[in-house]
Amino acid sequence: MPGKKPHTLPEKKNSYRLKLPADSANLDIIRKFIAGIAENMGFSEEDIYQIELAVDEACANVIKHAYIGENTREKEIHVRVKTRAKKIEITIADRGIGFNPNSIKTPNMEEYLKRMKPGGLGLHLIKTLMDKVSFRINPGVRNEVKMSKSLVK
Amino acid sequence: MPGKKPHTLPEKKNSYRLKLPADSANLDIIRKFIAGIAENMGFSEEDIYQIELAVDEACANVIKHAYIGENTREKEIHVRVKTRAKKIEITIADRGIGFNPNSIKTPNMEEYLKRMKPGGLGLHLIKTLMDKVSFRINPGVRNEVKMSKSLVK
Amino acid sequence: MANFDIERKDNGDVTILHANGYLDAHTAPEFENALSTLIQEKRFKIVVSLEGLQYISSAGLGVFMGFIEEVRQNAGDIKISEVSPRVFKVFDLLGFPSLYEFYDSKQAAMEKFK
Amino acid sequence: MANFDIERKDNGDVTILHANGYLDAHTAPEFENALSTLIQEKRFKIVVSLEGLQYISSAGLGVFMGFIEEVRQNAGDIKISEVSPRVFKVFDLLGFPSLYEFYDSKQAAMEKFK
Ligand SMILES: Nc1ncnc2c1ncn2[C@@H]1O[C@H](COP(=O)(O)OP(=O)(O)O)[C@@H](O)[C@H]1O
Ligand SMILES: Nc1ncnc2c1ncn2[C@@H]1O[C@H](COP(=O)(O)OP(=O)(O)O)[C@@H](O)[C@H]1O
Repeated sequence: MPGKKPHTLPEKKNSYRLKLPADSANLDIIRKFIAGIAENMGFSEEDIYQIELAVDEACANVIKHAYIGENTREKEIHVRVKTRAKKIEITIADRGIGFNPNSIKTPNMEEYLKRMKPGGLGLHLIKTLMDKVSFRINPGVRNEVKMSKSLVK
Repeated sequence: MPGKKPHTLPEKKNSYRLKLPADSANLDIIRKFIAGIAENMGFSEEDIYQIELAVDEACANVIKHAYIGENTREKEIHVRVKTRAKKIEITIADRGIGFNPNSIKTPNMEEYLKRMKPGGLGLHLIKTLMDKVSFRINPGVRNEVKMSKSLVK
Repeated sequence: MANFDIERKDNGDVTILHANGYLDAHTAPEFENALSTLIQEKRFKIVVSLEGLQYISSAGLGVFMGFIEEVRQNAGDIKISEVSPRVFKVFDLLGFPSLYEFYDSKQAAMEKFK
Repeated sequence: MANFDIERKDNGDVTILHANGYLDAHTAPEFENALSTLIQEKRFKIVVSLEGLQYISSAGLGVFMGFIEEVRQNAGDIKISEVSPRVFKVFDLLGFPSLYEFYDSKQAAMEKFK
């Protein structure tokens, strides 16, 4: 039948969720959580380090930028991880002010280093370290950075 | 005013939630999650070890007992942690078959050791390691083991 | 996944099992297999060195309980050596020291089988 | 909370800062304070040994960026030594080797200030 997907065994899918206060003291907890899942999936140490770093950057952004000027709402980071046999997909979400991912251009590193000023590296690192990165912004409701990486054995 | 609570500064309260598949491979992830929170609160290494163990026992019970004969429902463990300045309160919950905590009597260790058979130690350990333990059973909906420990500095 | 492994060393009719890492409900079956293999080989004089064990839960304690009867019925024993204070505490809380012998060294434990 | 600490050793007019553990958005302020103190003391010849550093995020890289201009304007430099391959990779991904000198040993880095 044309267009019919090949019949394959169902992939093992799993889902993990973590919600915690948007506080930099919790970055370590988030990294360990992610590292544990990636380790169980069989990612290499090198890959685990890179996944931890990408997630750290996205969470550090939530802590630093998402809840500026907000005092009423609970300042939380939501981490959702979906695993398949060969792929990890991680979503970092907040309910803060949001941002326009398209307006944030990839820093020209040469320019950047000439300016010698800190900042603006997080999203660039995430895009460099992960296979795929996408955004869904809904200020005050849910702002998501979704990233995935495949396991190449 | 009689019965009025003394006026105190608001305590720093935080809440953490973790949901993940009821699979023994995840016990390690849960322990690290709990250890991270307890460490940030300032618990001693000894206390952290005991809190990790109590939580491990409750989660191992969910994995071993809660979803027996269930194939439809998602087999998940829910971990909720509430922290105050000097107290950690952890709730382990499942949506499985439930159990009657009152019918499970504390094993007489002497008897137990004489029988030389494994099992039945988990709840006993939890009660021994934590300051306070309580249950709320609602089979198929939500079965909770709630435990807390105070930080004595 | 907790990291855990078992190393086995035979010394005459005594076998030493080194259990390293985290012994929980996930890794207990590995420890169980190691003991089970010894029983099948009729090697009943067993020293379990816990020098490298960083963590134990009741699932790990259960493994000890699951074999002790058969081992003793065959004139053997499971003796435990070099357990760290924090791991010993778990054994102790559950009264295991009244059923199992604990030693500071593998040598001392092996001696007892002489 | 990531564990992180800074040790400082003065050697003549060169200061070595050993950064150990996890350098992330939570611990970066500690590293920032250490560098800031040096600047206040007008000690601009700085070697940062990353031998004990297990992790760095962009918040850590940012600290290096925040001081390099002032340090160089004062005839000093921040040189980096003994960085592990995985931590170096993060510096490398962002092109830092074109701005900072990396050395295999503290000695080699200190020599360059002579
Ligand atoms: N979760 C978020 N909420 C609000 N703004 C964000 C969020 N994540 C990123 N941003 C915006 O994107 C910008 C770029 O982020 P990043 O590349 O990590 O650099 P930096 O955090 O150092 O500014 C931030 O300065 C901020 O304006
Ligand atoms: N989450 C749970 N769901 C269903 N039954 C449970 C749960 N937790 C504990 N139980 C019941 O309580 C009993 C005692 O548990 P425990 O003391 O940990 O010993 P063990 O798990 O070794 O039997 C279990 O055998 C089981 O019947």
